[in-house]
Amino acid sequence: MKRALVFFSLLLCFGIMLIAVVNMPPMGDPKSMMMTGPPGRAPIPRYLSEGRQEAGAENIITDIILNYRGYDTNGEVTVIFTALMAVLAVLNRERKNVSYCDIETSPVKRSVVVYTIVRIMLPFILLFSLYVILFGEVGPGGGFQGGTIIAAAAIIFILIFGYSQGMERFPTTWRMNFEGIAPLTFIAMGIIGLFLGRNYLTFMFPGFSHASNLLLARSMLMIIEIGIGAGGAFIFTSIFFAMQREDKS
Amino acid sequence: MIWRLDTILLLFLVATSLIVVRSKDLLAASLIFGAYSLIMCIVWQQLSAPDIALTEAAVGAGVTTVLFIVTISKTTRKEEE
Amino acid sequence: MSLSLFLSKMGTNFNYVVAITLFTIGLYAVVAKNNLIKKFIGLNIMETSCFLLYISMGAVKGGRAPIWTEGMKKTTLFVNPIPQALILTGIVVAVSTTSLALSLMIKIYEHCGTLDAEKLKRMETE
Amino acid sequence: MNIAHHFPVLLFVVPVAAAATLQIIGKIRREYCFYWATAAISICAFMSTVLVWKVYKTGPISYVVGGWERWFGIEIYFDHISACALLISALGLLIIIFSKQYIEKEIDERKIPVYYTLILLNLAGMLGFVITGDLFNIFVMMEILSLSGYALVAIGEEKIAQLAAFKYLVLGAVSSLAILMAIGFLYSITGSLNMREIALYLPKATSHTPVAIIAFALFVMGFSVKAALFPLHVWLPDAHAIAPTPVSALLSGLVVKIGVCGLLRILLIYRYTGGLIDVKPVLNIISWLAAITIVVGAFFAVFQDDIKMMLAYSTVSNIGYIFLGLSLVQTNALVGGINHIFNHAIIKVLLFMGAGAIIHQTGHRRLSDLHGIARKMPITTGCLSIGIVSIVGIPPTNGFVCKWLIAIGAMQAGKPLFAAALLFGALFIFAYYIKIINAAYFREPREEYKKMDEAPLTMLVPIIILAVACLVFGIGASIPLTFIKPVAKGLLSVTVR
Repeated sequence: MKRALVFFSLLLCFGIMLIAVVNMPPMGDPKSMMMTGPPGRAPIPRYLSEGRQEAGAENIITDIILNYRGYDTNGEVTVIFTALMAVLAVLNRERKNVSYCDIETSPVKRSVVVYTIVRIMLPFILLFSLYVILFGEVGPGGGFQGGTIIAAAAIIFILIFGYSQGMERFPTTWRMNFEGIAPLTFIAMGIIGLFLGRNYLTFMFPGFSHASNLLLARSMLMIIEIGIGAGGAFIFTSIFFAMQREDKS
Repeated sequence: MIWRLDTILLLFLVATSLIVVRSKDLLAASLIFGAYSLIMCIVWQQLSAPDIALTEAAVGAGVTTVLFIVTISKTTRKEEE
Repeated sequence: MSLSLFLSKMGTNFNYVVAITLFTIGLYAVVAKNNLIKKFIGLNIMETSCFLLYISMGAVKGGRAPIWTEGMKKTTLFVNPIPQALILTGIVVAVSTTSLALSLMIKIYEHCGTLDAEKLKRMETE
Repeated sequence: MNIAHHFPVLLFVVPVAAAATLQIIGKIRREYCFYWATAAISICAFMSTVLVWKVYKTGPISYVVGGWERWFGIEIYFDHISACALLISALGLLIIIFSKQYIEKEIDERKIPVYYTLILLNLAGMLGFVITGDLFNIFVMMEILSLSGYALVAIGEEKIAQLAAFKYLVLGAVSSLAILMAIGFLYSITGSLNMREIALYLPKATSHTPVAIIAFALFVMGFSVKAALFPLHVWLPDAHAIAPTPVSALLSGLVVKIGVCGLLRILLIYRYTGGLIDVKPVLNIISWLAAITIVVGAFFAVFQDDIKMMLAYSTVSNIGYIFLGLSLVQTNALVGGINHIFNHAIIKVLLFMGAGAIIHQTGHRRLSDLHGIARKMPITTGCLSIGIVSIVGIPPTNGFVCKWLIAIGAMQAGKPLFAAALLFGALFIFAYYIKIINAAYFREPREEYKKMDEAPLTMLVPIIILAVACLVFGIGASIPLTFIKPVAKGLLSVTVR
């Protein structure tokens, strides 16, 4: 009975959505409403043709997420910060000197091959993540992706070298200061516009030549990318720590 | 030509997602979910979205899978019936 | 609308059809599976399917990735960058929700010793 | 720098900045967290007062982030619906003040900075939600507020709280996805994300009508999970009853209303009676569901012995009133429904705070354990009684106005059955609140309450302020109505097909 009900409702859901997607504009059409838009008010042609000149980055997606729709990304970094705080509300923060870990007490011996390979690979992973962060303006990538890769490297390090080493390298009190850095960088860069007589999150100011304005915008975008990267890395590492070394008080 | 490769990848996506849902072993399910994310990442690369593909590879296949595995190691591996 | 037209439209919008198929599969896991981790894998499948819908929406046949490199002209055909920018946010939201849910699961398992939705419901009523 | 010009965006930025620095503040001294949060929300309350005054004087304010035109960038559009920002920041301030002494008793000491951070983020999400003019931004803000909401439910560490939070999370995540999907559908047919632009172009997308209708259905589904309409209300009673009391007040008074505000925004895009598509069938279904919600919520509330559980079911019932008012497509009902958003927020926060103060002092939450409490805590119980009188809807208080308007609207729309459901719900409400008054006033106090005191000042002050507000908005009912009438007019304006 219950199975039939579930099956029927899923079928209904599928059918309704099918009607919707079949009636959507055909896929891959370069002349669709989305691409051309209403004359004079279409965002896409403007982004594609002017984005490099007025927003400051070759990668148009970076232009959109950090400049045109920067407020959304401001919300987005707040979401990851909220996620960390939510995890800390459910689980407590890990505590120093509380031995509660699986790998250090695990009966499986640590393999020399894994140990060595990780040791060799880690600097390269970090280098790659720095590349992803810093070249987010001219190629694919950006702060969040790079930050996640840094966090992944940190997680690998903790998994292979054990938690006590991880705690030594990334102590809680030190991590705590940097967890909110992503929204804070965003807000700091956004506020600058307010002082120079423009709106929040403006990167182009009056009284400068176009070239210097572009340089200014690029460097501000770069700072934001680094901030998001650092924030993302710290937040994911902290979530991992909180989930692994949960403190049973 | 390239659109046909897309079709195969999309069918592969459906297949992996079905395996994930059917699998009784949670560890296997989360690992196959990682594979699903990687296929999704290739599909997006084919649709000219390299930024999103990179993000999905780092987040969906990387961090999400790690978090699932951590949870499974803290809880239980077998799905009860 | 005749059936042949319907089918041909399904052919042009094949990516969308796959996206909603994945959405339904994920919804099945959320609704019908008892294990909480399985439910959440299902929810992740739903989320990625939604992202697939967005990215397919922005795709343009023969379009290039929206990144300026050497030798590009103003007439170069690019794909729509907005859905990609939106989905970047969407992925972040998805991973945030997942991490919160997983930490809740760890805590629930610690308290109740099971992750089976039926058993948990019985425990709750007791 | 004309700072007043930037108030709309600062309304979101200030609490986020305060939340991001709160960890460091808490490391210096734990007590500073409270003052830091209070300062941030006070600034927000001040800014929203100024903005509401401006809107009242000159009409909606448009602020474009980054200085781009609204179709290129993101617009913050502070209109009459956004006047909720004043409600949110003022009630948020009172909730923070209330939680100072309550929360220290209830949760682990190390979690206090986390608690204030989450409250600030939740308020920031709500403020951002009501002021934004961009459709995707709505989704982002909704995620901030719902993620922090799930975590706040689970902060209490009991087993049952985590289960309730998980239930809330699964339903909330699915509904967020439905909304995300609907946004995608709308974007694909209009090519814009700004809500005013979409409202402009949607009637022209005639070849894709089914997409627009299904998007509307998805929006309604998503927001009715957030607002707990009848078949999707299952998460609400558990989550709202089990959370710590300030959190219950926050969730029940404000977060639930955000779903309704979102629905209002969507209705503004689609318009009620004209435009491209006829949304009347969907609205008809909503009004039936709303009537069922009123009766079901009230029915379950009567049989609860736990005071917070009772209040939570009463929220379900009252959400039914709001949805009934919105879905009847009738001026009076609409004005009443929107007015009820405002009034129910005040009343429910008052009721939860009163109940919380009593629970804090006695340690009991069952009605049968609270006999004769009025003699020991006269002020709290008095204010609680004012709240009860106004939620039942007895004339000099604010609850009367909106229920009266909705009932009149239902009669004028030619649907007396709904008016009957409303009356039925009101009777049930009377029955279950009379239980509280009876227990508090007309029973002999128990032995253990002999040497008990009135609630501490930080709890008493917000309660008194809210009780006074109940009376003020009951007598001066026209104050909120000046804001509600333009919204209702905008929703009902018929656009040519």
